[in-house]
Amino acid sequence: MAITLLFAVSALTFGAMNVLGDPLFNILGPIARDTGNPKSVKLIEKAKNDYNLDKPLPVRYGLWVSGFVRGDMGVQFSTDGQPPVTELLKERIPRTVTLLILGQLIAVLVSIPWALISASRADKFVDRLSTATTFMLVALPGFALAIILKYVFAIRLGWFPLTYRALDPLRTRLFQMLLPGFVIGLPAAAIYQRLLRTDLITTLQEDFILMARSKGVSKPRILFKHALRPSMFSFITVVGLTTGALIGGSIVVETVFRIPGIGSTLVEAVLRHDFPVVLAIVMIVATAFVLINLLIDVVYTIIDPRVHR
Amino acid sequence: MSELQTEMRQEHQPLLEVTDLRTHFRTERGLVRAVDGVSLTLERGKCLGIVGESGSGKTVLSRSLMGLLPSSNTVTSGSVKFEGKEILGLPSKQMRRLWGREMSMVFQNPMTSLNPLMKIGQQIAEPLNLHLDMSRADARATAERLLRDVRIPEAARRLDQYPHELSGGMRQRAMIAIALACGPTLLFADEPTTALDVTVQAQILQLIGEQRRDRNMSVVLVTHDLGVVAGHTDEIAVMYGGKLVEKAPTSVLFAHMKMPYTMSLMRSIPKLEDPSHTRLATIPGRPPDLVHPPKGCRFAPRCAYARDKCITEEPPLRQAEDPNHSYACWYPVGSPEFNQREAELNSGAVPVTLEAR
Amino acid sequence: MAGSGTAHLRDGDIVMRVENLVMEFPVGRTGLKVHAVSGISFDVVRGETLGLVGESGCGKSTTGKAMMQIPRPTSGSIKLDGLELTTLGNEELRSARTKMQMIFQDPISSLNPRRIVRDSVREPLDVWGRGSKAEREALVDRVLESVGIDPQRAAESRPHQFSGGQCQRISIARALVLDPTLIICDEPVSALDVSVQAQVINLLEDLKKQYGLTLIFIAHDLAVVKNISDRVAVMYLGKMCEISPSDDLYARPAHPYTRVLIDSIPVPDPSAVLADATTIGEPGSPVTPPSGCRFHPRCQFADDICKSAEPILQDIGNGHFVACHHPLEVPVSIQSR
Amino acid sequence: SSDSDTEPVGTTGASTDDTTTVTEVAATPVDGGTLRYGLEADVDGLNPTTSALSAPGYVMGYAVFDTLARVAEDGSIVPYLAESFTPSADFKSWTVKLRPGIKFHDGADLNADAVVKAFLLQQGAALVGLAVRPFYPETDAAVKIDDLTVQFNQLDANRYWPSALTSQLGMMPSPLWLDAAAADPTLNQKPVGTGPFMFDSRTADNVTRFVKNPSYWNGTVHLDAVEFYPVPDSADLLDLFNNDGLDALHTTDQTAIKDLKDNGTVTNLLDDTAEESFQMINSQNPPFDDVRVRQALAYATPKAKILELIGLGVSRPADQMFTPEDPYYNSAVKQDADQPEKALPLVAAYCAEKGTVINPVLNQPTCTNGKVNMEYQFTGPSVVGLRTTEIFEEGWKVAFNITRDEVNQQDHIQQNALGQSNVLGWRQFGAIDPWADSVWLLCRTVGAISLNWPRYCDPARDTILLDAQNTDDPAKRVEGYKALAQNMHDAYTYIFINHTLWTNSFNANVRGTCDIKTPEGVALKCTNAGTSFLNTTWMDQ
Amino acid sequence: MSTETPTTTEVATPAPGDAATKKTLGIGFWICIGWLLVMVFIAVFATRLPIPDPKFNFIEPGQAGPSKGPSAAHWFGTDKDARDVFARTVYGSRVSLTVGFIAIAFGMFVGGTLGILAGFFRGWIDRIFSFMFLVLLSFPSLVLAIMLTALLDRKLFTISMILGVLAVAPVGRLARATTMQYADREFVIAARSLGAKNKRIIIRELLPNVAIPMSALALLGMAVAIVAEGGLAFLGLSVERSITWGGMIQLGSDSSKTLQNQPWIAFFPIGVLFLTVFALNFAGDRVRTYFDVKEISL
Ligand SMILES: Nc1ncnc2c1ncn2[C@@H]1O[C@H](COP(=O)(O)OP(=O)(O)OP(=O)(O)O)[C@@H](O)[C@H]1O
Ligand SMILES: Nc1ncnc2c1ncn2[C@@H]1O[C@H](COP(=O)(O)OP(=O)(O)OP(=O)(O)O)[C@@H](O)[C@H]1O
Ligand SMILES: [Mg+2]
Ligand SMILES: [Mg+2]
Repeated sequence: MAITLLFAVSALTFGAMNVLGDPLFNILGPIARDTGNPKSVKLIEKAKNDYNLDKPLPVRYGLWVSGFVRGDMGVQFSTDGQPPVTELLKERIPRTVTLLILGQLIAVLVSIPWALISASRADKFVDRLSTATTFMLVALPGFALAIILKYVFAIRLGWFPLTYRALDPLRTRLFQMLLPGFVIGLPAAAIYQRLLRTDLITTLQEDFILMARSKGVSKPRILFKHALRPSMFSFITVVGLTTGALIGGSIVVETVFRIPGIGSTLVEAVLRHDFPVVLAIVMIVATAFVLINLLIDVVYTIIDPRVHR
Repeated sequence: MSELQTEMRQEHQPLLEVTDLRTHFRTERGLVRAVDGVSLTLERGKCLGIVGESGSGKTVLSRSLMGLLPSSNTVTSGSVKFEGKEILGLPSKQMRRLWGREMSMVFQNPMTSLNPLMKIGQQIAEPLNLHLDMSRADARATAERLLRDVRIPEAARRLDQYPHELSGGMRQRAMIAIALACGPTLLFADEPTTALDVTVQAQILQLIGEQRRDRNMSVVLVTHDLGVVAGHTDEIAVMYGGKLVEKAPTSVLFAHMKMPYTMSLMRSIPKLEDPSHTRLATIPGRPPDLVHPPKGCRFAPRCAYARDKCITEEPPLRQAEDPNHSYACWYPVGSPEFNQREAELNSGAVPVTLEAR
Repeated sequence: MAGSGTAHLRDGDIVMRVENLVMEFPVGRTGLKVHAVSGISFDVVRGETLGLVGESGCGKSTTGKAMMQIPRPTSGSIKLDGLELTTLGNEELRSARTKMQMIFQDPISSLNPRRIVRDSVREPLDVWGRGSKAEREALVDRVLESVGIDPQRAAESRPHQFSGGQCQRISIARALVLDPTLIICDEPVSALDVSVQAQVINLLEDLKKQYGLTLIFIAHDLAVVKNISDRVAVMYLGKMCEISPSDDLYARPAHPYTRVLIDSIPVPDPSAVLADATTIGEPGSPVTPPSGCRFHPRCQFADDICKSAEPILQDIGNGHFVACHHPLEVPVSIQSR
Repeated sequence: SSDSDTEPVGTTGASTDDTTTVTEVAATPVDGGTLRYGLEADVDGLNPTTSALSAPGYVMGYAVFDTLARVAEDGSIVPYLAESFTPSADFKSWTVKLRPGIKFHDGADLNADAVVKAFLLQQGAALVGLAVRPFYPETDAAVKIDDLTVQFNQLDANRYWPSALTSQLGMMPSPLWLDAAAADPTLNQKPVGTGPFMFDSRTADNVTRFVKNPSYWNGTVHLDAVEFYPVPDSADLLDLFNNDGLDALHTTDQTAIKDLKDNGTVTNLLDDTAEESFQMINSQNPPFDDVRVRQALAYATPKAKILELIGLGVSRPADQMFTPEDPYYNSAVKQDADQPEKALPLVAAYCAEKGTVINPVLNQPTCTNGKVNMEYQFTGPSVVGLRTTEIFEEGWKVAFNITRDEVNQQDHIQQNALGQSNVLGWRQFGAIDPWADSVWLLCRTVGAISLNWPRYCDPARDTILLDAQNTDDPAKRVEGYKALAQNMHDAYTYIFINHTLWTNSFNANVRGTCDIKTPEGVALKCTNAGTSFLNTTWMDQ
Repeated sequence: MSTETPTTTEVATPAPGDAATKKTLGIGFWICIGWLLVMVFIAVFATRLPIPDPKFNFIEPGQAGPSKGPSAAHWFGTDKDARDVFARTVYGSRVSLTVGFIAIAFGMFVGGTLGILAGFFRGWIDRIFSFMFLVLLSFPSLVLAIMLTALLDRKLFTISMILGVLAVAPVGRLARATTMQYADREFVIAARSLGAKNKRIIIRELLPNVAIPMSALALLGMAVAIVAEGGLAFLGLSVERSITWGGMIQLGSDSSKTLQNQPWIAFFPIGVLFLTVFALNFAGDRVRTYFDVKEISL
C-alpha cells in the first residue's frame, strides 16, 4: 500500500513536471533553441543523454525511480555546476527536519498541559480564554504569524536574530531556529489543544473515569493516569497528519527567516522548473508522510493494547 | 476518622440515612428536578433495590448519594448521612477517603467502565495502593485473590490482561472485584446487568448476593427490571419522576403494593406462566418532564385511577399497614376509590388502555 | 446443540421458508471468519408469529437481514411465498422486498433524523409511485392513525421530537404502508421501558389482526417472545437448538440451553426459587465455534458424542423439535421453580 | 558611464568625502579575523569561463581570482597579474606578458598556457562566450608566444583593449581546476585562482567561506577568512551590519544606502557609474519595429513617479548611458518621459496604419480599441519588480494595453536572449571603458541568441562605435560617444530611468580596503563597477 | 384497548429530544456572519463604494517618503507606492472571497460526490477513491499548490481550481466517513427494504445527513482556501494583476525596515484577513457544535 502510494505520487509529479514544462529548455536555456549552431547541438545532445531526455517518458520514469531507490536523485538543472540533488538535499533536509522537530516539540509540549488545564476546567474562564486563543492562532495564517512574531520579538524586542546562519555553532543555530519553530509550533499547538481538549472532555465523561473517581483516585492522577492516554488517539493521528501540513508551513517560515531548508529550496526549484529537485523533494516529503503514518500505527500499538490483533 | 467510625458502628444506627434529598440540574431548558425530595434509610448488610422507568432519577439518586455528580451545573440539598456523618456537599478531597474504601460503585456497562488501556491487575491494585498503602506485590496478590473471589478462572493470568481480552461477563466480575477491593461497607450497583445476556445476568446477580452476605456489606441495586429486584433485594424503593413513590420490604411490596404505578408496572411485564397472546396491561403517555413536573401527583396524568385531587394536590409519603412500607398516593391499591375505578374499568365504562399518541 | 436438519419444515401456506442459511463475515484482514449463521432452517405459515430467541451475537439479526437479502447470504435458500430470493436479480429483488418489511431495535436510528416523519412514512409510496398524491396522503394518515400517531404532528416533526416508543410506532407505520405480507421485527421492544414495551406489543398484535400480517419476532427476552409468538425458535451460536409451538416450549423445554435460558429469567416474584447460576458459563465465540454441538462446553449433560457429532433436529411430538443428543425428558413446570 | 569616478555627484548632494575617510594612515595592519560580508543575492557558479558573473559574483570572484589588469586610482588601466601589455601597430593584436612565479592555489603555475586556456574556454562557452565571440576571430584569438607571453588577436582595431582584462575575461582560473570542473561541474562552485583567498566551504543561499591564501603573490593577506552571506532583505542586511552580524555589505537598495550615508562611522564605497536602469524595447517585432510606438512608450513612461517611489530620490535620474561627470556625457540628450499626451497621437497614427498586424509575442493584433497591445516581462516573484511594473503600467495604460509576463530570473534572461518579449526592465552598460559596451549595441550581436537585446541594428551606430575605439584623439572620442548617446536616444530602444547606485560599506573596524597597490606601487582604485577587493583589508582586534 | 379511542390524558411534555432544538448558534456566530456579509458586500460593490482608487499613487511632492500612516484621508495609511491601503484592502477581499468560494464549491462538489459514492458503494469504488484521496493528501497542500501554479497559469480561475483540488481529499474523506456512518443505519436499510434505488437512497436519505457536517466544513474549508491563497500571494504566486491581501502583506513585510517603520502596510491587511478567517472558522465551528458533528480537521 505504502509503496503503491509512493509510486502514484512520484508518477504524478514526474508526469506533471515533464508534460507541463520543457525539460531541455529548463536545462540549457536558449541554447536548446539554437539548433543551427553545432556547438549548441553538441550541448543539446549531451544534455539529452545526461538526463535521458531522448527516451520515452515511462523509461525515463523507470530510470529515475531506480536511481532514487539507490539514493541518486539526479543532477540539478543548471549549467553552473550545482551539486547533485542528493548532495543538496543531504545538506538541506537536516535543517528542515530540525525545524519541524522543534516546531512539533513546541506544539506537543505546549498543547498537552494546555489541554489538560482546559479540560479539567471545562467551560470555566480559563478554558474559555484558551478556546478564544486557539481560535485566534488557528485563524492566523502562517505567514502572518511569522511576520507578527518577527516584528515583535526580532525587530521590536530584539530577542531573536533575524536570520539563520549555516556556519554558526550548533547551539546558536538552534537558537536562531527557535522563533521559526514557534511560528510552526504555535498554530499546531492550538489545533492539538482543541482536539485533545475535546477528547479529554469526552474521556472525562466516560464511565471508567467515574469508576476511577469512585475508587477514590485523585484528580491529577485521574487526568494523567486514566484520561490522558485514552484521549491521545486522534491527537497522535493529527500530529502525524499535521507533519505533512507543517512541511507546507515551513516553506513560508523558511522563506521569512531565510533558512536554507527544503521548503525554500522547493519554491526556488519550482520557479526554476528544476524538476529533478522538485521531484526529489516531493518524493521525500511524501515518503516521510507515509513513514510517519506507519510510525503512527506503531505508536498506536504501543499505547493501545487493543490494536494488537 | 477511624476512631469516630468505630464508635459509631457500636450504636445501632442505619448505615445510610437520606433526608429530603434534592438534586437539580441547571440546563438550558431550565432546572431539571432529577431527584426531588427523596428520603430513605439503609441498614447495614441489607440490599435496597431502586426501580423505576428510564429517566425517573435512579442513576442521579445513587450518584448523589455517593457524591459523584459533576459539580458544575448540579444543585443538591437535603441531607445524606453515612454512618451518622453528613457527607452531602463534602468536597471531593474528603469524599475521596470514602470512595473505594467505604462505598464503591459498579456501573452499568462493563465495556465502558473499565479503563481500556490499563491492565485489569493495575485497575484492581489502584485503590489498594491508594487507600491501604499496599506494596506492589501485596496489591497484586490481593488482586488475584479478589479475582478468584468473583470467580474469574485463571485469575493470575487475567491480572495482565486488558479489558478487551475479557468477555462481557468477566469484565463485569472484574469491575465488581475493583469495587470490592478495599472492603467497602456500601456498594452501589447501577443496572449492573442491563448490558448483559440473561444467563450472565443471573450469574452476576448471584455473585453480588454472595459477596454481600460474605462481607456483610450493604448494597443499593438500581434497575428498571422488577424481576431483578424481586429475587435479590431485601427492600425496594420505587421511583417515579424524581420522587420516591413507594418503599417496602421486598416481600411486602410484591404482596401488597399500594401505588397504582407499581401495580401498572407489574402488570405490563409479560409473564412466562401466562399463555402466549395474553393481552398486556399498558401505561399510557410517558414519564413526566422533570423541568415542568405535573403539579399534583406526578403519575396522575398517566394513572387510570387518578381523580381531581391527584391532579391538584401532591400526595405525601404515607405509611401502610406494615411499618416499613410507605407510599405516596391518595387512592392506593385497595382503597375504596381505587376499587370503584377498577370495577368501572373492567366493566368497560372507561377505556382501560389510554394509548399515547 | 448446534442443530442442523430440516425435519421441522412444514407444508402448507408457507410465507417464508429458510433452508440451510449460512452467513459468514470476514474478520478484518486476518483471514478468519465470523460464522454468524451456520445452516439454519425454519418456515413461517401465513398469519403465524415466529419468535426467534437467543443470546447476544447468536445470529438473530443476521438471520433477519438475510431474509431481506441485506447482505446476500453466503449460501442457503430463502423463499418468500415460494419465490426464491437468493437468485433474484436486483430489480426483481427490489420489488420482492416490498412484500416483507423490517422493524429495528433502535427506534431513533430507524428514522432519518433529517426528514419530516410523515415523509419517511410516505417514502415507500413515493418510491413505487402508488396511487395519486391525495390517495397516498390519505393512506399515510390512516396508517399513522392506526399506530396511534397524530398525522398532524407527524407532518411537522422530525424523529428527535418523538419518544422512543413513538418512533417505534412510526417505523411500524412505514413498514405497513406498502401492505406487506411479512414483517420481520428485530428486537423492536428491547430498547423500551416495560410500560412502552407493552404498548408496542399490543399494537403489533392488533395490527397483525387488522392487516392480516405474518410476523417474525426477534428478541432475547423469552417472556416477551412467548407472549407474542405462536411458534418459537431458539438459536445458539448460529445454530438452531429447538423450535416448538410457544406454550409447549415453555412447558417442556427439551434442550438444556432452552432450560438455562428459562431458568435465568428474573421473575418478578420474591417467592420464586432461584436456580443456581454459577455453572452456566459464558457464550462461545462465533469466530471459533466449538466442534460438535456448539453448546457442549456449557452443557452439564455433555459427553464425548456432543463434542464430536452435530445433533440433528428431531421431532419430540406436538410439532416440537430439538437438536440435542440428550434432550431433557422431564417436562418442567415453571411454577415449580 | 565613465571609468574615472568613484563618486557620484548625487542629486541628494551626497558628500564626496565618503571614500576619502577610508584609511587613517597611521594604523598598522593586524593579522587575523574573519570578515563577514553581506551580499544581496547568492551566485550560481564562480567559474569565470562558464558562469555569467552578477554583481555579487564579482565581489566573491575578486576574492579568489586576480585579473590580468586593474584600474588605477587615476582611472588608467595598469597591469596586475600581467607585467605589461603591448599593442601591435594596427591595434588589432595585443601582447600580454605575465609576471613570473605566480602560482594558483592548487600549485599550478600561472603561465601562458593557463591564460590561453582560460580565454579559449570562455570564448567557446555557450552563454558567457556570447559577449566574447563578437570581437575575436574564431581561431587563434589567444596565442602562446612563450611561457609567459600571450598574444591576443581581435577582429577590430582597439586602442583601449586592456580594459577588457579588468573584469571577467581577465580573471585567471587554475587550468587544473578548469579541467576538473569540465568533468564535474559541481566544482564550478569551488573556484581555484591566484587570488588572496582560497575556497573553503559553501552552503548555497546561506554562506560561502574563503580562507586566506598564505602565499599570495602581492603582499601579505591579513584576514584569516572571509565569509559571504547572501541576505536578500536589505533591511535585514543592514540590521545585521549595524548589529555586528556583518562587517561589510554590498547593496543597491536605496533606503539602505541612505541610512549608510548618514552613519558617520561607516566607510562607503559608492559607485553609480557601473550600471544604468532602463526599460528596454525589442524592436524586431511589430508593433515596436515602428519607432513611433517606441517613442510613444517613452513619452508615456512615468519616470518621475518611479524615481520618487522606487528610487526614493537616492539615485540619479539617467538620460543616457553616461553620468554627467563623464567626459562623454551629452547634455543635449534628454530622455523623453512623463508626457503621456504626446504618446496618444503617435499611437493613434500607428494603429490607424498597422493596427491589424499581428504581434508575434502576444499572438494578437498590434492594436485593440485604439491602444497598442504589448507584453511586459519582469522577473518574479519579487516585490520591487511587481511594484515597478504596476507603476509603469499605470503610466503606459493611456496608450497601451499591457499583458504582464512574470517569469523567473533565468527564464527572463533566456527569453530575452531569444527575443521572445516586447518590453522589459533591465540594467546594463557602464563598462570600465565605453568601447566594451558595444557588445550590447553592435549589429553583429543580433542573432538567434542575441546580446543586443533590442535587436536593433544601425550601421551608422556601428561606425561610430568602431571609430571611437580606434582614435587616440580624446576630443574625437568624446564627440563619437556624444553622437552615440544621441543615436541611442533617437532609436528609442532604451528608456533610461536612473544610474544604479551601488555601495560597498565597511564597519569602522574594517581597514585597509583601499590600500591596494600593484607591485610597482601604483595605487589602485578600490572599487570597480560596484565591487571591492580584500587583499589588503584587515580588522581591528 | 382499541387504538382509536381518543384520549384526554395526552401528556403535554415536550419530547426529550426537544432540548436539542433549543440550542442556539449564539451571538458570536451572528457577529461572524455579519462580518462575512460586510466582506461580501464590499467585495461585490467595491467599485461603487466612495473609496479612493486603489491603484492611484497619492504622491505629495516634498515629503520624506511616499508611505504615510493612517489619517482621515487614508484610514489605513498609504503603502510604499503611496496607494490607499484601505481601498486596496477592500479590493483585496474580491480575490480572497472569490478564490475561497470557488475552491470550496469545487471541493465540495467533487470531493462530496466521490466521498459519498465511496462510502455508499464501498468495494473497489471506495478503494480507488480513497487511494486518490490518500495520494492527494501525501502532498503537503502548499507544496502541491506551488507546483501547480508554477506549471499552470495564475489566473483567478486557475488558482481557485488548484485550491479546489486541494479541498477534494479532505472533503471527500469527511463525506465518505459520514456516509459510512449513516449507510449502516437502520433507516437506510429500511429505505432499501422498501425498494428504494441507490440513487434515491443517496439523495433522499444520505445527502441531508452528510450535508450538515459538510456545511460546517464548507465554512472551515473556505477559511483554509483563503489562507492558502494568502500564502501563495505572500510568496508572489497568486492571481496576477490583482490586488490580494497576501500580496499587500508581502509588500508590507518584504523588508524588516518596512515592517518596523510602516507597520500599517502589512498589519491592516493581516487584521482583515485574520478577522475573515476567524469569522469563517468560528461560524463553522458553531455550525459544527450546533449539529453535533465530530471534530473536523482539514
Ligand atoms: N448532568 C445532568 N444534567 C442535566 N440533566 C441530567 C443530568 N444527569 C441526568 N439528568 C436528567 O435527570 C433525569 C434522571 O436521569 P437518571 O439518569 O437518573 O435516570 P435513570 O432513572 O437512571 O434512567 P435510566 O434507566 O435511563 O438509566 C433525566 O431526565 C436526565 O436527563
Ligand atoms: N457485517 C458484519 N461483519 C462482521 N461480523 C458481523 C457482521 N454482522 C454481524 N456480525 C457478527 O455476527 C455475529 C451475529 O451477529 P447478530 O447481529 O446477528 O447477532 P444477534 O443475535 O442479533 O445479537 P444481538 O442480540 O446482540 O443483536 C456476531 O458475532 C456479530 O459480531
Ligand atoms: Mg440510569
Ligand atoms: Mg441483533
